[in-house]
Amino acid sequence: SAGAEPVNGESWSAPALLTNCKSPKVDPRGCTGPNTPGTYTSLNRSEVTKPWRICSVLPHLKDPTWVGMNYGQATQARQLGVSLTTTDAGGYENVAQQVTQVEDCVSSGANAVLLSAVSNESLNPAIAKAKKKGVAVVDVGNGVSSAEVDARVLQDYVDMGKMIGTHLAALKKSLKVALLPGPAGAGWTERSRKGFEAAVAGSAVEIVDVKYGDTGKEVQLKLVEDTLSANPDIDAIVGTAITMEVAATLLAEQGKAEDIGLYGTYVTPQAVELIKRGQAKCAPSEQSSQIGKISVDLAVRTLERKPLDKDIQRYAPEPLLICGPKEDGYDNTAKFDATGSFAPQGWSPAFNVEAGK
Amino acid sequence: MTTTLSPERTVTPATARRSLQFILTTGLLPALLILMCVVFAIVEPRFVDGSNLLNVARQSVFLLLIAMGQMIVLINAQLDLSVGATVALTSVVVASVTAASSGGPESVLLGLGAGLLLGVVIGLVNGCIVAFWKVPSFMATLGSTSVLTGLALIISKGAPIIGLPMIFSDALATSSVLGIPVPVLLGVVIAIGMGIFMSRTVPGRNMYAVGGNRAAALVAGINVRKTVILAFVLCSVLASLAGILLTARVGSGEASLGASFVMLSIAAAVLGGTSLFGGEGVLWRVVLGVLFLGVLSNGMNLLHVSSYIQELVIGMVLIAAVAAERLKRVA
Amino acid sequence: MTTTLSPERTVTPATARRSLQFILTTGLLPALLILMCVVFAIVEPRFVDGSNLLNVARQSVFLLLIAMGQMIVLINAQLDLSVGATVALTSVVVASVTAASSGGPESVLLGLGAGLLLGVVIGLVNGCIVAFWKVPSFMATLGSTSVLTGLALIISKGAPIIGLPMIFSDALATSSVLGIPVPVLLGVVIAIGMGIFMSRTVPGRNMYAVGGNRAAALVAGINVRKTVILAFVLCSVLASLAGILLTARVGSGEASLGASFVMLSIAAAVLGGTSLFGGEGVLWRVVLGVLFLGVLSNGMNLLHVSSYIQELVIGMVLIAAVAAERLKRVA
Amino acid sequence: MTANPLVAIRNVSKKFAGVTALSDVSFEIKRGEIHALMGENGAGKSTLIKILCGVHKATRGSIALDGAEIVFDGPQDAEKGGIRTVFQELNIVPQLSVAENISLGSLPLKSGLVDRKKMLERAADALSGLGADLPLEARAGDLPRSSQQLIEIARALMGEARLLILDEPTASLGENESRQLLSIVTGLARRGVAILYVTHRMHEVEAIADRVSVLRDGKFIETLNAPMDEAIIVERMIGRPASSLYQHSRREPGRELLVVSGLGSATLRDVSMTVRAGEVVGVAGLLGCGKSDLARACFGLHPVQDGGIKLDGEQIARPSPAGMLERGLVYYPSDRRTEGLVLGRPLFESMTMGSHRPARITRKGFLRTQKEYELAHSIAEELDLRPMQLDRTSGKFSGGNQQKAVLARGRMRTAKVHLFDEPTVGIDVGAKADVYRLIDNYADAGHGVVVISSDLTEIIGVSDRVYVMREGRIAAHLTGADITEENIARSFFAAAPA
Ligand SMILES: Nc1ncnc2c1ncn2[C@@H]1O[C@H](COP(=O)(O)OP(=O)(O)OP(=O)(O)O)[C@@H](O)[C@H]1O
Ligand SMILES: Nc1ncnc2c1ncn2[C@@H]1O[C@H](COP(=O)(O)OP(=O)(O)OP(=O)(O)O)[C@@H](O)[C@H]1O
Ligand SMILES: [Mg+2]
Ligand SMILES: [Mg+2]
Repeated sequence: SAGAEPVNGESWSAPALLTNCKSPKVDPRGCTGPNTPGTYTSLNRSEVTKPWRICSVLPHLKDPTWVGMNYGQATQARQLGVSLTTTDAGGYENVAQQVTQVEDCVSSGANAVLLSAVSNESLNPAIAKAKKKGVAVVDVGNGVSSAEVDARVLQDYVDMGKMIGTHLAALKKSLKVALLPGPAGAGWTERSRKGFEAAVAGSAVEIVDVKYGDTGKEVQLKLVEDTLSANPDIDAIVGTAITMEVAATLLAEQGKAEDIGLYGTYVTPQAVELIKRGQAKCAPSEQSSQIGKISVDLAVRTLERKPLDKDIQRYAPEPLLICGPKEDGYDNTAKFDATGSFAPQGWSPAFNVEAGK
Repeated sequence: MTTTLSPERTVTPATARRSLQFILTTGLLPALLILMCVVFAIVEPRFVDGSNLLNVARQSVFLLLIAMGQMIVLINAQLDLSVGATVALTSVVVASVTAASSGGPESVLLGLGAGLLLGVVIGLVNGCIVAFWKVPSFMATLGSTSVLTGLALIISKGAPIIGLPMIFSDALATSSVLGIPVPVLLGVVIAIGMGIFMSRTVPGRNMYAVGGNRAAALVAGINVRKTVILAFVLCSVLASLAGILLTARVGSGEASLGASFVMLSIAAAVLGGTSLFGGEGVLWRVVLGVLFLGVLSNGMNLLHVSSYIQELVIGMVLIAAVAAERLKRVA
Repeated sequence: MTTTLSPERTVTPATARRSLQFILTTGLLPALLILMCVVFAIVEPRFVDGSNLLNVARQSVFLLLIAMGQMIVLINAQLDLSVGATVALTSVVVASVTAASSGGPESVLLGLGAGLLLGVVIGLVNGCIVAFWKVPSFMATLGSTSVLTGLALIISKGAPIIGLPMIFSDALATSSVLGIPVPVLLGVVIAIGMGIFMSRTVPGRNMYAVGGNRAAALVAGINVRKTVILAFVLCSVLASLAGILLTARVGSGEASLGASFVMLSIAAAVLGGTSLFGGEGVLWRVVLGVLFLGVLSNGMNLLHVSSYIQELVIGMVLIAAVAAERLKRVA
Repeated sequence: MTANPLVAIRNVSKKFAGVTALSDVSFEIKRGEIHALMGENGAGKSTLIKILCGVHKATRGSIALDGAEIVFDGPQDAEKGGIRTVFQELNIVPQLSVAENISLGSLPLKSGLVDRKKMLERAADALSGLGADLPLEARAGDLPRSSQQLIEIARALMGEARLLILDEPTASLGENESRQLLSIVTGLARRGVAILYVTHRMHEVEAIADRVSVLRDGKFIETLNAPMDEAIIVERMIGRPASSLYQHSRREPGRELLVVSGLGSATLRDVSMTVRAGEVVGVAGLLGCGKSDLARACFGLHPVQDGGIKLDGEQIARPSPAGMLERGLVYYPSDRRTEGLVLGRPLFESMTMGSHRPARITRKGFLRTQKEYELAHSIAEELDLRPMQLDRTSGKFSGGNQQKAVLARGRMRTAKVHLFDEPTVGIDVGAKADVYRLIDNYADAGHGVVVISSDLTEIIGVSDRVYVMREGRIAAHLTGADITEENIARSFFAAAPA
């Protein structure tokens, strides 16, 4: 497939945030809490004793975040010579479908499940069942509240929301902000809202409007237009990456590009491009393809019983706040390495990586 | 006449004729289903594993319940687009209620009661809007989908509702009787009950009359409104039951549960020979329709078919299966 | 007779009677729409801002195009659930084609051509499945939705397709003629054209006959298949056009574009008095239906109504509006 | 008979939006009498019946049953009151079996469940009482209209009725079934059941009615006692003395316009027929003999396996309705509601449907709506269609007037051959004469006309030649003086003369 990395089976290392889920300061449900910066080091292919069979269960494969995740997972599976099959639920509304896919995966004889759950809670029984059958489960990308998972690799969207919120609060300017966090009722939407609200609480940033809506572009387009009509005096819009994409054109069209700053709760390649061009200001990258790589490696580590660190159950690639030239003094776009976040141009999702190739 | 001469020769055409006969009278669906199972079993032996088959059964129960309800409504020449939202609201309400309960065995009953009661209320509202206000059911239930979703979001505040007592999931999702999981058992019992209801009781038969020719039913003295309302109530109650079982299965209340069942339930019912225009539909064929969709998706997952291709295949199979049925009927 | 005596007295009942007359003959929708606009304008003066009104118009064009197509199909007693997937596939294809083009003015034509051609093909396929294979359109287009979505995902590989030439967006989204944005202008022109087509041409009139009584149309010598296929082609082409304009507006090709239009387009058409059972529907009322939905949602957004509540309100308004129309007709 | 009548209709009026269907109608129905209700198309007969059985509510006036004023909330209330009705429009559920249709609304029960055995027995009994033999488990929708009519009658005859209302029950029945029905009706009346009977067939009225009430333009005219004079009834109905019903001018038949040879299909066996220019060819036969299918085969609505169809010298390989109309063959369907009209659209649209181009009401591809309406209007005037508000939806017109709109079809285009399938179903005597005049005029103009009918007097009245069909075959071919009721009836049953 286009853009696949060379397979050499060598170990690699990358900066990461590590969390001990059993530490008293950490909430064991979902393992959220303080973390320490460190490094994640991958296995070497020679350390892998079996052609392990791993399933990845994704919410969908319709946007760059999850395609990037697939890219990272497929790449690392090839590096380690394990088999990886990917299924997706087709959207966040398909909870039952995802439960089914986890079960299908277990009954197909997999050794481990990489679970990117569509819901924080709803996969817990399926996880319990998989664990009972002796299948390793790694919580990837979205987070589940079950304490039974063997390991976690994720950027909590609370942290993502918090990251952009903290940044805004740190500007120490009084800002009127409209928040467009994403589809109503989706776990990640509510979590990024929660993080953002917590971060700006007590600061000079005021949230004047919150509007939910699907991440379909036509929906966000309408939402931003109405938000602008409803709040002509806002200073910033904080929204999904799709919000940023549609809002940049709209603001330019309405001649408000100078007055209203655009911020995101996550990024897509297009959103990064907008930040680079100065049409948007800042947004955090969760580094999804990096998450993908670590998740496969962690699963194999679990199966091989070679933990990186017995005390650390949760790893996250160091999240990045990408800011562009428009945000005076914060421009870091030159340093941004997109390969940690997205699949290379032209990458087709790999649904089936066979072992030993 | 020639049987004594060469048994092999005559047996074959007779069998062939009989199986052709079977296909022509009972429809292609059973034949297609069997064919598909055989193909999957050959290509991927794990498909016929006991545990996998049990999986398919367990997964199909929710769709089965909802598709049965949908069938009943379709037979009345109506449509219920709100089954998905009913599942969602039921999930949220049942989770809220049981989470606030003592957690003892009565919380199972409490949850069941609250969920089914909700189903009755939703069905009554849908049914009355259709029967009294004469709003076409497509629009009525499109509207109520929106209302129910709004309610589910307001109650849950967009977050999953946790804290269901363990006993709730144990009783309604994980426990099994004689090796058969409780939800599957429930599904089978209800399917049999509904089959009898639709084919052998007066309200059931009246539904066929109302859906087949409303005016005729009216002048024959059938209470058309009551019949239609009853159909919506049955459908919503079945959807609520699916919502309860799903909630037990996923262990939390979710406002996003169920949306995918709307189109699937209609597809399964129509695949099972139910007419979209009313008056026609048999329960056991809807069961086959549900199994067909369940097996197709399970098999493709086992064969690691890419989800993009799965979309494509499901669409084509849906069209082809219905077309084959139609063309057969014409021939 | 009494006019000279007390003008106020007689004018009032006359006006009242005339406006009642207007409501009774043209339906409640125009009255409701005006009422809603007045209320919004009073509560939130920003609503009547020129820029906001232009907003509403611009947002509504996409739905308008699709709802017009849906109306045409509904008049034929069919339904097109694949309009959303058509928008998505068109978006992906048009973006791929234009991104690979030179970027000169001809790329606009290339994109338009490719998109509309795709619409024709999709419509032909849908229409032929319905007309020749006799698959009910609900199932046929449910299936083709799945197929088209699969194709869009396969082509786009799950990522947006970028690199559209600037001129494409400039020409089809941002430019305006006499202060009216090009998409709005296009929408108005097409609405007028479709209005004439449906009411004043033979194929248009035939659609009402086919939808009203298919057997009678056949006996009267109307080519029923051709008529139905034409309806699907028109619907898909309009959806494709909406897809092209949306792609120009958002500046990239997206496989997730358009899903929200399926139910909305049906709701708008029915709100505008189109019958779900065929044979009834007038274009200008569908325009009102679209504006109604557009104004309702825009107004609530301006009033900062929470999205949860918005869901609830839209559902209730949908049911109430259709019910009011029905009850009025009965009275 | 007791002092107060079974039903007393007092000053009943009914207004629909735009039309007054009944104004101030009063008359009485006694126990055990056969009371015929007569009137032109649109006179208000069906409306009155629908009020009697609770489908419509009267705008004014009252109805007393057994001296007590009644208000029905729906047909089920009327049924409880012992009023059974067979409506003019068929009311069967096509998807259900014959037996279930007969028991519709009163399924027999055994321990809470439907008793299928009893249901079948009941249906068999009810049908054999009518002398009909229908497959009890067949889908009712697959049967021809006449069988469906029998199902409805069987349903109404089941159970205890005090008042039996029959709205043109014989309109789509053959001679045999009609006769059977009439004798059942007389039997019921003798047992004390009151019968309200609507028909446009004079001889039926003469045969069975004790009294006749006449409506004209929604007004009650008079109740006449038996014995009755046909001329007087007709005069009361149409408000002027009746003219002669059948016109039959002498013509010389010209070239062969339609030649059907050796047609074979699921229901037809080696059927050959010739229709020449300027002649009217009648096709008679019992219910289900295939006479309709013959016409439908010529028009491309009924698939054929063997044989050929030649229209004006041209061999037609695969007939289709559009193609046959184009070539000048017009088929007038027998069931106006299912195949004739678009009930939810304005009536004029149903009249011009499919004929916009041949009727020259298009210009450069656009419809000239004004001209379209004028054309429809002028043809409607010729046919005396009432009311003349052609932009009302088709469904709101009375049965007979709907039929006239279907017959307008041949005037919209240049035609050579006309196939009329039961052209006067539900048409009143006055209008019947108009239809026969229309048919005769076509023949005079050198067109070929085929009239398919279950009404023998009609066949004899209009035809130059007659084909009699039996079980899908041509059983007899009669010309000139041979066209008599006895000859035709004999061919219904006997083997065809060699
Ligand atoms: N539902 C309706 N809405 C409006 N007008 C109606 C309706 N039903 C009947 N009418 C009108 O009422 C009048 C009487 O109709 P009705 O059907 O009672 O006539 P009829 O005597 O039964 O005629 P026919 O012999 O043709 O059946 C007609 O002018 C008809 O157009
Ligand atoms: N009593 C019946 N039972 C079953 N099938 C019947 C019956 N009567 C007619 N048919 C079927 O109807 C078809 C012939 O119908 P067709 O309409 O041509 O007859 P018809 O002579 O016009 O009768 P009708 O007087 O009912 O219009 C055949 O398929 C025949 O099998
Ligand atoms: Mg009548
Ligand atoms: Mg006939």
